[in-house]
Amino acid sequence: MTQTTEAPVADGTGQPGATPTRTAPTTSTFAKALNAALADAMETDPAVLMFGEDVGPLGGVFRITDGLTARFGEERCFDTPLAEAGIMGMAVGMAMNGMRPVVEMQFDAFAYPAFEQVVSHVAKMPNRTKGRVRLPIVIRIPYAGGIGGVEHHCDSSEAYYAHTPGLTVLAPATVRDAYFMLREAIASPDPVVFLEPKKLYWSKEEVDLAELRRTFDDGEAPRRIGRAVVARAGTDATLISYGPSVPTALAAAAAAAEEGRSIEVIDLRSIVPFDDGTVTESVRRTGRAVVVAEAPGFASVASEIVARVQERCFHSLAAPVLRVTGFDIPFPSPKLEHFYLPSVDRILDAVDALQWEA
Amino acid sequence: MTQTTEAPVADGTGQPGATPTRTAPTTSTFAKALNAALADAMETDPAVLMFGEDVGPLGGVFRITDGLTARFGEERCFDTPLAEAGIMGMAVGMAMNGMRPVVEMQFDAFAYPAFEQVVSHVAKMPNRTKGRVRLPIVIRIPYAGGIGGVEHHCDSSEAYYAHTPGLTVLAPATVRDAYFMLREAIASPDPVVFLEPKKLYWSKEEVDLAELRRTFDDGEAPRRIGRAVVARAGTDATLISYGPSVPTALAAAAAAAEEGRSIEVIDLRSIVPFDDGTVTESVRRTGRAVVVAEAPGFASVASEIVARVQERCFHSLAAPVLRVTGFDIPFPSPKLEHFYLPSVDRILDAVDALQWEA
Amino acid sequence: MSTATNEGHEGVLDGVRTRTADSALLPSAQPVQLVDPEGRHTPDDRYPLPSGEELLGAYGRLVSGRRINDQANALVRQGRMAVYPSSHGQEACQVAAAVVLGEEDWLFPTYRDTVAVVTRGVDPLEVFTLLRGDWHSGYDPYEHRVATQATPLATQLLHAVGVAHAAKLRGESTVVLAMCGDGATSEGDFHEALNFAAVFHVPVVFFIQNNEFAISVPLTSQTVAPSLAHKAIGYGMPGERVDGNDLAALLAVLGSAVSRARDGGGPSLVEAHTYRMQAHTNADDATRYRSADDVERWIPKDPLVRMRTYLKGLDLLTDEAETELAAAADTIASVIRKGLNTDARIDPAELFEYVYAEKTSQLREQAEQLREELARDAAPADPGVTGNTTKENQR
Amino acid sequence: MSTATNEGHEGVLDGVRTRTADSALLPSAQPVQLVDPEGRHTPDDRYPLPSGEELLGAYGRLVSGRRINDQANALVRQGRMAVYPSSHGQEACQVAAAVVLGEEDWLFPTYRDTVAVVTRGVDPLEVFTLLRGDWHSGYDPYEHRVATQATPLATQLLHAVGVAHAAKLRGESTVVLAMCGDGATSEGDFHEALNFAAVFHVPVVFFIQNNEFAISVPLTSQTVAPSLAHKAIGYGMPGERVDGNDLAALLAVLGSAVSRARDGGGPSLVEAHTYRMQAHTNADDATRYRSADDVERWIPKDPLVRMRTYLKGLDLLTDEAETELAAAADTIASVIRKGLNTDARIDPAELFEYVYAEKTSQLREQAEQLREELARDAAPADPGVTGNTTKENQR
Ligand SMILES: Cc1ncc(C[n+]2csc(CCOP(=O)(O)OP(=O)(O)O)c2C)c(N)n1
Ligand SMILES: Cc1ncc(C[n+]2csc(CCOP(=O)(O)OP(=O)(O)O)c2C)c(N)n1
Ligand SMILES: [Mg+2]
Ligand SMILES: [Mg+2]
Repeated sequence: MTQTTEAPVADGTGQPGATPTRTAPTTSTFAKALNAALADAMETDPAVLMFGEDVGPLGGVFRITDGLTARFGEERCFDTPLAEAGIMGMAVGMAMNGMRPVVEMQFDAFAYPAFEQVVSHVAKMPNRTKGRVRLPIVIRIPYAGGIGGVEHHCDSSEAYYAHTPGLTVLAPATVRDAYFMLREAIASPDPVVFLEPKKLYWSKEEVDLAELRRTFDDGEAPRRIGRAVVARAGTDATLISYGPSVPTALAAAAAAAEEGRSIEVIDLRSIVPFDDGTVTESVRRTGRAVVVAEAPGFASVASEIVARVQERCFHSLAAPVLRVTGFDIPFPSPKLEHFYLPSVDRILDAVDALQWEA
Repeated sequence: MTQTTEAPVADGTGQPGATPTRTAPTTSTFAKALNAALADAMETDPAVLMFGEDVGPLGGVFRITDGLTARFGEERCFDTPLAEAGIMGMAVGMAMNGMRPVVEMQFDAFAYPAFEQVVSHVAKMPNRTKGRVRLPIVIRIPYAGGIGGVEHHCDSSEAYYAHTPGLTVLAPATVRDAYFMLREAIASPDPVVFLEPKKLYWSKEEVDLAELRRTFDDGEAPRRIGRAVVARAGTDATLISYGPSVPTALAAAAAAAEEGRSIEVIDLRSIVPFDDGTVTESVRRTGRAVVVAEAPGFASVASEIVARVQERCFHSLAAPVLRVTGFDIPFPSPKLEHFYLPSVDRILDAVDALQWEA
Repeated sequence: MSTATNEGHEGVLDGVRTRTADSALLPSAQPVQLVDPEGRHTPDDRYPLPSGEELLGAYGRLVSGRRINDQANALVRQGRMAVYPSSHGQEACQVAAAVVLGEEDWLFPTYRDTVAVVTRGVDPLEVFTLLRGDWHSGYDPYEHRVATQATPLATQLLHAVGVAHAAKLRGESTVVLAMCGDGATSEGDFHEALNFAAVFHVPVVFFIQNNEFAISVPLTSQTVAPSLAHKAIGYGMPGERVDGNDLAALLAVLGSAVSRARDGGGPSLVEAHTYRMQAHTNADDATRYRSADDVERWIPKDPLVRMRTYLKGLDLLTDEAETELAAAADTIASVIRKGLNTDARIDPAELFEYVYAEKTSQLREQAEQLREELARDAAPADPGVTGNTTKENQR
Repeated sequence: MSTATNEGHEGVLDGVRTRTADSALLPSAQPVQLVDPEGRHTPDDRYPLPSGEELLGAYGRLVSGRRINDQANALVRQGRMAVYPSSHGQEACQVAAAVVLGEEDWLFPTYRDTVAVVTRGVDPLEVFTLLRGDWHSGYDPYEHRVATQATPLATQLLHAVGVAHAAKLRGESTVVLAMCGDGATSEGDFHEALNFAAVFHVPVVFFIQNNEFAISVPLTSQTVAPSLAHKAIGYGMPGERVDGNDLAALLAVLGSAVSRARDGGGPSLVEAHTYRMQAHTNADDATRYRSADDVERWIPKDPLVRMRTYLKGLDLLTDEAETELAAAADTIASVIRKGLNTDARIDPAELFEYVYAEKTSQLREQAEQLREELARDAAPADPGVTGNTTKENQR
């Protein structure tokens, strides 16, 4: 069983033997960490290319590619014509021919035109060719809601990708993970759908990006693909979450603590591969679980987690595994999204429903 | 709670009062029933149109539209240029403007180019316009495996649609349901993804298609959208299935019966809306359940069924709800597909694993 | 299937194509212009100048259109609206697209085409429902035959083809005008829409507003074709280019394309050369990808100034008329301002109402869950607490 | 970005386009032909006739190609292969597509292009791995620089652009030839691929085999354009048309397109006019949508007969040479026959091997489940029962 309970500072920072003259950690946003990860990967490996819509001089509508064209030239980071299947299909060919393309789909719903390329080629080509053709492509998708975006700008589309064998599907929730996971995604031999929770772009952490880089380049960063992490330890119930819902789950756990309930929060980070070990160990211990995710619940990643947990922890469960997800409706308009999104209250309601008296 | 345990012959045939001079039931294939449903719908309502690739003079690669162009003219059943997004997008416009288009996507994987139109418009337009624009579109998809088809011709793509709010997702498993459900789909004000299990196209039943038509036109056919059916009654465990997996589930139940186990089989028919009533009633009664479906299991419709069943039947369950699904791999080549598809043996293994000694 | 037989074109199977036929489908070497930036009539054999009355009427819409853009920008600055993709500088295209259509026709606009939508008669407050974040679309598409403003690029062009196709099958004389930007022409749906329209020979006018940018991406990174209108021949339909800041030329060219379509002549493609004078939306920072000089070069080509000069020069536009037009624009602006200063009531229960014609049992349960949550939140836990309280402080 | 600057084309922004530039991108009025159906040289200013040696070499490939098609059809009839989309009648296109390329180049074929793939050097038995149902693709794409045979229409054209783009960025002289059918030109991916290739000015030759049908759908329902090659100008690349049953013309036109691409001239589009002489695949019933007469009209245009007549007429093809070519074709056919008469061993464990570079824990569990099932099935429950028994009779 995979146990990944690394402390938040365990990435080579603060270890004995670190040079005492190291500069103090500074603050970075999630967006800046992604930008640094791209820049560091491009510097490390000339095969890494970045392209998509508005990722060149503009630096992307979220500025994740800011400065890359200026620094690496317009052959390494460039704008394409406005066509997502085109971007994805060209990435397939580039990956076939020695490159490691990172592409940006401008928003979640604007990745759909590329769906055939993703499902029929990106996901299947390695298997089709018995591994002779590997496609080290990273598909970056600014995703999910919570930013007051209009229709088509807030879809949580992870289920479409997670259901498609051959894709690795990642969703970081912390600044540190944003950096390490994007580096790991770019280094992966497999195609990765890299989901960037838009509402976390401006979240901040105390991290020294230069230090993160050193840690990654030295191979000291623990693997994150396929590894969940216990974001908060607890004993009474487990919240299982990923990406944009992790902060909400943590807030709910904090609120529950004030009421005397000790809630563990698991940040999956990696949706595919899935870390059954960490999840199962926690739920067997706590005996209760709630899955929290923003996407509509029906036939979703949340459904999968519930299914797996009850398959593997059935006899430890004191109550059914519950879900707090988006409703089975199209993502609402900005003024209504707060009714839709998983909230602290809704999570606490679900925790309350875990048959504590039984 | 919705109870739908209609006997297989309950669609107005064999009822007291039926004219004694009625011709005896004849045999029809699944394919022929679909063809008849299309023809009858087109005859009944001039707004019904059929179009897609090769659906005109050829009658479709599976001949489901055989004879429709000859009978209704090339303005009512016609070939389009070879472009699935085009077909779907044109259908949206036609539905906006008074038509009831039925489109055929030639094979499951060839519906992916239309994914953006389906997710961003077909599913969302009615909600976007507060119901002012309804899109009575039927998207017919010959789907799933078991026919020795090459890559891209055997995908079970229902999860993509079932996860998308706004779509009705149907998968008939019997000749009779094929007829009634397609008629109901065409009559529905909502867009319907109509999944036709390819391997069942040549399956046969004793039915009189003229009689089915009369039953439907007279409004005597019980509603099937949102209604599951108990395909075989049993007491010890429930198999929950739909579309191509129903015959396999029934065969497994028959085999189990020989060993003295009474297995109930539910044919969902309607994936969205989902008939919680029928499923929950059965599992509460039997205390054990296995979900059988051909698609890869991860984040699938099968996951959803497991999640719902354990949420709603937790205290009745003697064992975790298990799944027999496709593996999480791309659909295999013809000579390997039998290792992939849910089989009687695999279902019986799962039933065996339902902790009968506990 | 009633596929098109393009006059002057033999079947390609014979392998006999003449250059004459090609030139009938290729656009003119220069965009059609009828009034130059100095406000002078520049005659064109093929397109008569619209009448003074027509021009004056359309000019009035231009004045209001500009005012709508200005007012919307102001409301965004004031935080009354989240975002606005302005058509400042493109108002001649906006107005022409709307006024060339008859009542039985359909308009398919994009997110940038608010002025066209309002010019067609849609209540501006209903249009702004989207941009103030109340609902995805606020007007009834059937009322004025205006489709929802499309966001996923080029997708609406196919819907336009479908609407036209349905009308044609019923023998109606409806024409559909479908708008898109230069960037959208790169999408697969653009290609499929033009091809479907041509093969089914349906009455659609595809109208590209080439404003030289797709957010930050200039036209030169979008295509290296001689022009966007040159794409038309690849579908067997005529392509035409027009000065997109010349209201007169736009009315003439689009009007003729609409007539052609109505008369059974099939679809055509019109590319208007114009310029996006402001950032993509207020959220965009255009200084990152273009210089102020680039923008300034287009100031003298402003569509309003040009038409005003022309009309003034011929005494078609009097001072009183100008005052009236300004007053009319003021009225629209004030209606918008007032409308957006009151919050529309939005009922969260509506979230579940329209997903299906009839709620599924799943949605009934979910609607009920939300209703209960809201009822509980509304019922104060203790007398001092009301309203949108969180659970934590309730208990 | 290193976008293309198309010689002879000024930027479209200036609005100055000349008809001269247009004609450089438009295809010729008639498809290029160098040898007519009667086997006579029909000179064309622009394209010199390939040398006798070249033609003879390619003719040999033609003979083998026809034989491969025949042999594959026979194997399908015998049930050794599930399905075969034959290129019978299109072999000149197949051969030319392969022989115009150098070793460093890439070929992107479709399901119908087996003969091209084999002509390029891929082991026919590896090619048939797909059609006999053993695995999705049986050859190593890197060995001969031949991509997998694409099924989802037009998708491969974008991959071709990517391969070319990567090569260009590394300064390599690789050219990519990407094939598709007439039907595939209607897909959005066709449009996006041509546009990307043109904008990035990459060395791709897009080669359409217009065989007049997409399964049952004739070209006239696919497009009403003057020709498919007319689509090129919409992307700013040259389009050319060629007699698809004339091996000489194909070698000349494709060869020149490849040279142009290699010399930095950018992408181009070549449409070959040919005909699908047989049904779409053996599973298809072509009598439902076309008459025997239609097909017969193309018999006199057969690419083999024509080239044979030409070569014989000039004494380039001797009787001995013909015997040798026939023997070579026999050899290939017999290799194929023998190879397909032995069942290849397929290990179901491989199902899990290549989905990811390293199996996920989920796939490890699933592989283990299947392994256990198979082990149990293999272990006889009672001495009399072996092999692929079902669970029921095991217990
Ligand atoms: C399918 C899709 N991809 C990406 C986007 C994001 N996007 C919105 S507007 C825009 C630029 C469009 O440019 P253009 O078509 O020229 O229209 P303009 O904004 O200039 O009016 C982009 C990339 C989108 N809306 N839809
Ligand atoms: C995206 C997609 N849609 C549909 C199909 C099914 N299909 C396979 S071949 C074919 C016809 C293709 O015609 P064309 O491009 O002319 O090639 P040809 O078969 O004539 O060589 C169709 C519709 C497919 N393979 N891919
Ligand atoms: Mg633009
Ligand atoms: Mg063809």
